[in-house]
Amino acid sequence: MGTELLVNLSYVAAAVLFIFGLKMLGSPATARKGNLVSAVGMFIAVVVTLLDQSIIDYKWIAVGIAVGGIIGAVVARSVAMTSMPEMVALFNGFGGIASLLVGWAALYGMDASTFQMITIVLSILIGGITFTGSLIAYGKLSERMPGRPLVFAGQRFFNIALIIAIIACSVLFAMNPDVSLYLYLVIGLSCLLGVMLVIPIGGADMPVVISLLNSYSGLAACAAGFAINNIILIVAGSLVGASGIILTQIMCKAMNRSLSNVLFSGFSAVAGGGGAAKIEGEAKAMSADDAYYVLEAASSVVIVPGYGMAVAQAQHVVKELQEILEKNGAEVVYAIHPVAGRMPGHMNVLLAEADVSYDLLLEMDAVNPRMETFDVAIVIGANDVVNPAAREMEGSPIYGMPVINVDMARNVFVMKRSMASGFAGIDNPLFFKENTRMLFGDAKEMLSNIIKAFS
Amino acid sequence: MGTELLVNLSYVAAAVLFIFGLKMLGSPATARKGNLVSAVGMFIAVVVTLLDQSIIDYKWIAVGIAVGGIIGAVVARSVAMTSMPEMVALFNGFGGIASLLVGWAALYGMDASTFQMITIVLSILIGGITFTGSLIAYGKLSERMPGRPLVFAGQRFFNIALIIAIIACSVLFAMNPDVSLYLYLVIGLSCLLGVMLVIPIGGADMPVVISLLNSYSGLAACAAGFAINNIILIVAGSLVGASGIILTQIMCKAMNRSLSNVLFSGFSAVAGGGGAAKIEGEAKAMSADDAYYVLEAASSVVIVPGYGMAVAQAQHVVKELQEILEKNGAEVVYAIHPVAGRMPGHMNVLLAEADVSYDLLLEMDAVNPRMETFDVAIVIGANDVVNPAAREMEGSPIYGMPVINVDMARNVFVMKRSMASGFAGIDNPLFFKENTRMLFGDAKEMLSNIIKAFS
Amino acid sequence: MLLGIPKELASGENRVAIIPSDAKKLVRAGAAVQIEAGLGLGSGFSDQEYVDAGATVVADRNAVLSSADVVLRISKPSIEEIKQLKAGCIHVSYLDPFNEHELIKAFRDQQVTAISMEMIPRSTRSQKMDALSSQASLAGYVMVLLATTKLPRILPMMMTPAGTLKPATVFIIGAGVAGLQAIATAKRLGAKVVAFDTRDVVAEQVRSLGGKFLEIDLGETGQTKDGYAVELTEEQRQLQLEGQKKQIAESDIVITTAQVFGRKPPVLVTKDMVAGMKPGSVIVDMAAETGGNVEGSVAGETVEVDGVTIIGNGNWANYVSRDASQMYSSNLFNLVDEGWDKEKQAMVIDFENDILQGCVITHSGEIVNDTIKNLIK
Amino acid sequence: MLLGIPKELASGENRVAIIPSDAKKLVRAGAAVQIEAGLGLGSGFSDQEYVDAGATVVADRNAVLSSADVVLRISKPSIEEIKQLKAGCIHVSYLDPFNEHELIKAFRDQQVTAISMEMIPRSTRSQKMDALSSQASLAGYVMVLLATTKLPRILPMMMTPAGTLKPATVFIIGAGVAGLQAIATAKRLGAKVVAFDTRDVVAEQVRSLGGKFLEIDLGETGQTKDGYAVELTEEQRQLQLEGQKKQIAESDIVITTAQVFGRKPPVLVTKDMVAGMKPGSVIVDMAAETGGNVEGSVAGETVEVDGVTIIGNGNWANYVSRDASQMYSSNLFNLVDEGWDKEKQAMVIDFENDILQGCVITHSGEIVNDTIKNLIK
Amino acid sequence: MEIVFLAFILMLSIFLGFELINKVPATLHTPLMSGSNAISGITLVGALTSAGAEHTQLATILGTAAVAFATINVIGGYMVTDRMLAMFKKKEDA
Amino acid sequence: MEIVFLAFILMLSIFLGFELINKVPATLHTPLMSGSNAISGITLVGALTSAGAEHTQLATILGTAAVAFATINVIGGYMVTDRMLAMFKKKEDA
Ligand SMILES: NC(=O)c1ccc[n+]([C@@H]2O[C@H](COP(=O)([O-])OP(=O)(O)OC[C@H]3O[C@@H](n4cnc5c(N)ncnc54)[C@H](OP(=O)(O)O)[C@@H]3O)[C@@H](O)[C@H]2O)c1
Ligand SMILES: NC(=O)c1ccc[n+]([C@@H]2O[C@H](COP(=O)([O-])OP(=O)(O)OC[C@H]3O[C@@H](n4cnc5c(N)ncnc54)[C@H](OP(=O)(O)O)[C@@H]3O)[C@@H](O)[C@H]2O)c1
Ligand SMILES: NC(=O)c1ccc[n+]([C@@H]2O[C@H](COP(=O)([O-])OP(=O)(O)OC[C@H]3O[C@@H](n4cnc5c(N)ncnc54)[C@H](O)[C@@H]3O)[C@@H](O)[C@H]2O)c1
Ligand SMILES: NC(=O)c1ccc[n+]([C@@H]2O[C@H](COP(=O)([O-])OP(=O)(O)OC[C@H]3O[C@@H](n4cnc5c(N)ncnc54)[C@H](O)[C@@H]3O)[C@@H](O)[C@H]2O)c1
Repeated sequence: MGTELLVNLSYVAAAVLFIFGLKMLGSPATARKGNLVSAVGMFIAVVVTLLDQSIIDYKWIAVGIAVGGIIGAVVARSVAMTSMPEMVALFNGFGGIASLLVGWAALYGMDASTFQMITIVLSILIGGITFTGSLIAYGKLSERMPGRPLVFAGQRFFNIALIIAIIACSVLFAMNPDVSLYLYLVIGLSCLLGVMLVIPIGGADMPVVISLLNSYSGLAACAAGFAINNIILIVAGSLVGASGIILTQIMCKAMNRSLSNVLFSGFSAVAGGGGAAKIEGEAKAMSADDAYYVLEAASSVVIVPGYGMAVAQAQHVVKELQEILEKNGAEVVYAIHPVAGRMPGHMNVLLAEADVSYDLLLEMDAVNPRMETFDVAIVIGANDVVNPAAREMEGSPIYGMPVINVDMARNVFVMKRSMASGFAGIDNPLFFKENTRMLFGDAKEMLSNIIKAFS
Repeated sequence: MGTELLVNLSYVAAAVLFIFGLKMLGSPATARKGNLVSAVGMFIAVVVTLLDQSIIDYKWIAVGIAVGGIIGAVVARSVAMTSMPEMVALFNGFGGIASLLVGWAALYGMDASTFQMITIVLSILIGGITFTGSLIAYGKLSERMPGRPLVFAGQRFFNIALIIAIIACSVLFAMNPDVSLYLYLVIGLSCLLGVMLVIPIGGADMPVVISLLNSYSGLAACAAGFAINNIILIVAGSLVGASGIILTQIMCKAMNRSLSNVLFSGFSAVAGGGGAAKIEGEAKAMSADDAYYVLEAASSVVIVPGYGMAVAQAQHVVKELQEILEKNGAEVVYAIHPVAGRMPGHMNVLLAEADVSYDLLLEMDAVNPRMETFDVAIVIGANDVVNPAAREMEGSPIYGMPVINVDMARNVFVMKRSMASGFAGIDNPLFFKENTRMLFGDAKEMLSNIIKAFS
Repeated sequence: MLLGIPKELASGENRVAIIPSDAKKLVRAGAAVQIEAGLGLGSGFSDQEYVDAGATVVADRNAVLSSADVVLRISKPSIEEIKQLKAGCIHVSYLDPFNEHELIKAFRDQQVTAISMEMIPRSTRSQKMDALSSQASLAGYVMVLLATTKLPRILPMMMTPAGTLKPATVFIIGAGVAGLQAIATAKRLGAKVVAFDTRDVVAEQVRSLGGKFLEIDLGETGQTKDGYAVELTEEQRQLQLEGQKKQIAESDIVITTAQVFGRKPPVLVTKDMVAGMKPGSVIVDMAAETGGNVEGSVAGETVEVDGVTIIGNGNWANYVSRDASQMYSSNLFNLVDEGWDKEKQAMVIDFENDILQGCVITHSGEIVNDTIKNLIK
Repeated sequence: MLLGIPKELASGENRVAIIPSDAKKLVRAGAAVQIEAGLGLGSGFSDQEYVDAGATVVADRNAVLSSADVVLRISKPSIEEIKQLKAGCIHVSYLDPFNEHELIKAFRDQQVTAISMEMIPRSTRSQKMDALSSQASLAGYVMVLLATTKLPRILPMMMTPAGTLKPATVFIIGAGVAGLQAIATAKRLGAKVVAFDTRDVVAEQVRSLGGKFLEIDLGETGQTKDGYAVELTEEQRQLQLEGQKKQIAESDIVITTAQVFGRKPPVLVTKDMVAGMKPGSVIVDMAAETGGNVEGSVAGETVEVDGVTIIGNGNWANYVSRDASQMYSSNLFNLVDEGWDKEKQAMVIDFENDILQGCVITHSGEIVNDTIKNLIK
Repeated sequence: MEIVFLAFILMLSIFLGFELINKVPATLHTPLMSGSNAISGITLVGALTSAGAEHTQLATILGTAAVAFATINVIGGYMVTDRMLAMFKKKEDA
Repeated sequence: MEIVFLAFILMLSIFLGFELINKVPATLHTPLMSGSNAISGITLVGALTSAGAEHTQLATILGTAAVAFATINVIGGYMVTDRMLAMFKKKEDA
């Protein structure tokens, strides 16, 4: 009992270190130290576990640790900086399979209660999904597999069937722990599910997937913890599980996507049929907080001011945002349309007041050719001067007028108070484009809110 | 076992509600709902407890609840809005005595292990301190007691002796639980300690003290939880204990004080002797985050710009801070010294660029007479023009020149990069004043950091 | 197709209709460009620069006029000059078609296609040809600066060791293109700026430049589809005068830019209002040359009345002739470009085009613009 | 104690030494104030305003001069006028003591206490009396505006439908009080501003106003304890000329304010630099009247050289005479106030006071200022 | 083993308590204090057991007193907090 | 009773996990993911018990494999994270 108490209290200490470590990892100044702190926690947890009296034979442990340690260290040292994300995916997969194996092994050590059986099945299930899912993610990222979404007709039905099958097998197995077939089925099917879930997702979305799978692997560890009745697994696993979800969310926002959009957009591509028909969808609103995540991750931003910036007297805040973005490592330029505002040079007057350098003010003709290269175009109270109808809609009164082609940027944020039209009184198809988000509200307030979000 | 499990799982639910409630209480938009959520949690916890099989007789419970409920409700309804803080103090005291009583009562229900004895003593101890400490705080706030610090010679030694006595009695009691004398001594002495700890603190500091005592009452509940082996008490108690500490910290910062300064300044007043001798102390540096807490709580702010604002080109950020403070409900004005900067009208040029309204620019003569009324004076890169040596030090080369008397404001923040002198090359005693804090760094960066801190 | 650009004859006119860089663009588009010798001197462009741009320089003014297929200029021509033009040629300039009926008739009789720069419509798409706007915008800037040099005070506030100088107040009546630019310029210099206009959409525009809008309730006022003001009733004008009185008395500089398209500008600052201003104050009457908004202003001159300086110099954009030329030239280029037929390498008048439809006054011996036709008949 | 304020005689001078509100303050302090009739007309102050302030108005200039215990004025007096002063009286004005030796001697011989406004020390405490600064600051503002009205371009950048107008470049040589204000004004108007000064502390000040500082390595340069520049060696001046050449050629406006206290201003813009500027460019030579920084500038006039306008008008603060008067008057008031003995209700020269010590040139028949004494002997 | 569980729970609760409160605007300091004070009235739950368990008479008396005090804390605390917060609400609307 | 403890612990850990991660700058997304991935290698602790407990041969084999995999995850994860973060450090210094 003495050792056990010691072991467990050490686990408490390890958990404290994990908590500090995670917290510190979230801020640039402390991240590296945080990683170290959490590593120390892990070290303590592992060492005290070895003292556990139920461990009789260290031989196999030594073998496992040696093999794993060497592989891990060598790979971690040799991998190129550019292939880090796929490496993380791979490691994550190993974590998953380990949980699966621990859950499996737990079957043999004890007489499992129903509750434990459930947790064992869960750890196998989640572990399996994590394992194969991560492997696929690794494959896509390392370009050992095609990066594009792999989809086939009926995929959705297949997956639903698969999930039902897994549930059925799990239930059967939990009720008849002796029938290994069910066990193997659960293992096999959950591995298959991992594959199926990840293949329809495009390579560009893999980081989000890995983050999600990372969260899963935490949950798998947590389930394994329940299975073998080990609190540190439960605590550390659920910490990772929960923080992983948050991180996934943050990463989605930084890509200006929703999680379900990431996970299921592959399917809908199939469901929607082959042709990329032009859809006049709904305008999508966005909050300042979400805009922050995208801007924070952007490395080039073009700001397109219009009359609304003048009305809101937002020029100073615009400058402030420019500086924050620049400090954050992004390139920021302004694209000034010749008729923006209500008098010639309106934007110049305001931006000069805010002391925006003349060098950053680009004419429409200078900025349009490289519009595709901008991560975000922020349209601040402009409307007519960014109206793609001038390019696309032959009947329009402004057809033929050159406009700033913000719709060609990767993301477009439009700040205005409503869906109202501008001076020319014509509707603006820009607001309905796939890559456009509306930030409704007074431009100055909206900008201040975004600035606030930059912690 | 069925009920117990149910009860305990309900406790989990109650804890979840407490957590949500606390979180929501911290933000204006959700605070009221948060309070409700936590009340629901409390309701659940109380109701399921009544199901507990160990409760045999509901009579006394009914009496207690009826009496307490009626008193609580009546008082809460009738108390004037202005006496809220003292009411909170009183309630807090009741929470403390309740914990004391629970701990005490726990002595009789079971054969307590040493560990439990320790927790029982702790709950009595902390409960007692909370109880009498809160009563004193109540007395001071409601002006039933003199608000000024009550100090006497030898107070410090007395307190130390008291603490030693308490520890001794506690140990004795824990070892001999049957000797009631020790118990009564512990109770009595801890109540005395509560009184002694709070009387030397001034009335103006009471909010901080209450917040701290609130944190204590959480810890008392937590200790009581250990004593009677009730998890919800442990969880809720430690949540309150920890969050209370943070809140206390925040409140200290908002008063530009350190906690130890609040708790022990009364003593040092005695220790330092009667006379308020002018001390040329050390300059006290402050971080942007701490400055935020003070500014957030300020209701009138005067900004004094100088040449450093021009060098840092901080005018736009200054304007931004002005707007944020105004939005936060504070009055903000600028005090412009005629020779600030390096050319006549230097500050005007810059502030006009930032579009600061002319109406907010006050001349020195307009602002000096009401300097005492400002919660904070922010000196932004000014030096000579706020140098009190012009008023105080006869030999000084600038003696006799009118300056802006920022040192008369309640708090003075001086933003500059170092302790270097200004144009006139003379030292500035302002930096060493009691109420001055130095915010070292480039003015623009420092201001941006403060702005960032406004969430 | 031969484009001819004669020198401007008006005295003191330094602007030029086409600057070398636009001449080059026209040549590149396939036009032949012929200029009168010495064309750009007033704005600092030498003949050599035009030659380098691909234009030919001709000393004989008559030759330029009589051979050109398109004549590009700023001021309206004399009737004699119209008589020298080729039949079928296109003539682009200011024309003042509401008042210059004889001129229009002469164009009609000469079978010349006359384009009036005043009549360019005010759509979003046509702004790049809109010379009224481009020149008015410069005028707004110039008027403020001229006023400033006449005012015995500085505009910005200054808190100095020698006391605080209060900011000057600038009141701008009429916040169209020129008025807005004047607001911006005065604001930049640190003045307190107040403005008034009869069109109420303007209030927001004034505020968008940091100016204060003077609220006067005139009842129903309006604007045309081109954004021009509708003339006030006499009653409304009186209300306006009453409402402005106090503001004018408190102002150091008053700038009037109020115009009603196609009519004489209204009188908005009366003699007694001038007398009510502080000694040393300054008034700028933008429209002094066409009648003026200010009683006592003299066209083309700066006069002092009751201790108040009234500036009525006119031709404001000419003060910044180089930039004014650049903008006017760009307007002309865009106009020619709008009608340019790449196949034929010629300027063609397409009456389907709403811009050309608006600004062409005479064509093939007819007055084609409806408003003008009605005025003249 | 009687303070006398005679009219300024210099032609075109509109400023006034004491304005009514300061006269009132002096009266309230216990002084009797006597002014020459018509004193404030140039700046818009009527005699009545002075009377309301408690001053007496006297038509006879000689009476004002000969009866006053303290004479307050702007320009230096003539020797004849000095002869009319009471022995023992205090005379405050600009004196140009480095050059006007005869004047100083006249003061000495007349037993007048002569205070030179140029010699007010430049300590933080004395700034409120420092008329050089207050007037120079206004000069900086005026020079930019004068230059702007002569330039055929606008200063700010404008991106318009008629093309983009590039911002004008303004180059300011000498960034003392006047130079800094010029930087601020040009910057406000939207110009690109570059400045140069030999004192290297100035670079930061220039940047603090949003201007760019032109870096030229001159080796060791210095400044006096009063913050004035030390004269450059000839070699250094050549380096400076070389370093500025390109910047001048690229600039639309050049404003020179470079002075060395007590010496003739250095020539910093040579004939060939002027010729190298774009046609239409403008130069303002602040010091044209005392020799000038620009070759070809004419004292008191605006001339055109090689297509470049050179403004050498001088007396810049006089353009904004009302504000200039307010500031100068405030400087004088503060000076009198500094020496005012409340008991005696009189101005007393206390040589312990570092400010008076610096600016009093003659006293009780002696030249008491060391620098000047050495110069004259 | 129970002690381990308790240690974990204590540790996690304390961390969570620290994390929950971040930047709180000054106007919310008192309500927040009062609201969390109400939560610390959770002692009521303990008091209930003491009061109802009929161990000894003393324990019952102590328990009943504890119930009364704790109830004041809980009921009063929540109501006072709500009153304060209701006031802010109105201010914001106005 | 144990299940109650476990429920509390699970609940508190999850909440704490949610609260711990706030705004994370984009540059830290990958390191944070990788760092928390390393923590999820805590399965190693479970694996150790399985591998060393000698229940059945199968369990030992499974356990040993689990140890190996989990060790890769732990060692590799921490090291990779550290390498990434070291790089940022350098960038900041420069
Ligand atoms: N440059 C010139 O000289 C000149 C002169 C006259 C006319 N124009 C015309 O003006 C137009 C200029 O185009 P533009 O894109 O600059 O302006 P715009 O097309 O008029 O659009 C301005 C937009 O700003 C939004 N807005 C207004 N106040 C706002 C606030 N406080 N916060 C956020 N958004 C606000 C409005 O939408 P919500 O109402 O939904 O907020 C409006 O749609 C052109 O059509 C041009 O022809 C130009
Ligand atoms: N107004 C005029 O016309 C005029 C003309 C000439 C001289 N002066 C003289 O200038 C002085 C004006 O007084 P003042 O209080 O405005 O200025 P000051 O006394 O010169 O003090 C300015 C302070 O700003 C700080 N600073 C400089 N750069 C900074 C930055 N980037 N961020 C933060 N702080 C910065 C400096 O301290 P650190 O180095 O520690 O940061 C310095 O102590 C008077 O002595 C006046 O006589 C005035
Ligand atoms: N569509 C475009 O892109 C475009 C192009 C140029 C101008 N515009 C718009 O056209 C409008 C008018 O332009 P403008 O400057 O050439 O007009 P303008 O020169 O005809 O008149 C000047 C101003 O005087 C005002 N005014 C008339 N009577 C007045 C009175 N009694 N008191 C006060 N003010 C009076 C007018 O409302 C106008 O604002 C502007 O609002 C401008 O924005 C639009
Ligand atoms: N202590 C005070 O409070 C106070 C008051 C007024 C002025 N000052 C300081 O005194 C200094 C000088 O003031 P000023 O404007 O009256 O000086 P000034 O009129 O004597 O000279 C104008 C400027 O010309 C510069 N200059 C001289 N030779 C030059 C050259 N060859 N090339 C370029 N520049 C040259 C000088 O350095 C100076 O900045 C300023 O820095 C000002 O800040 C201080």
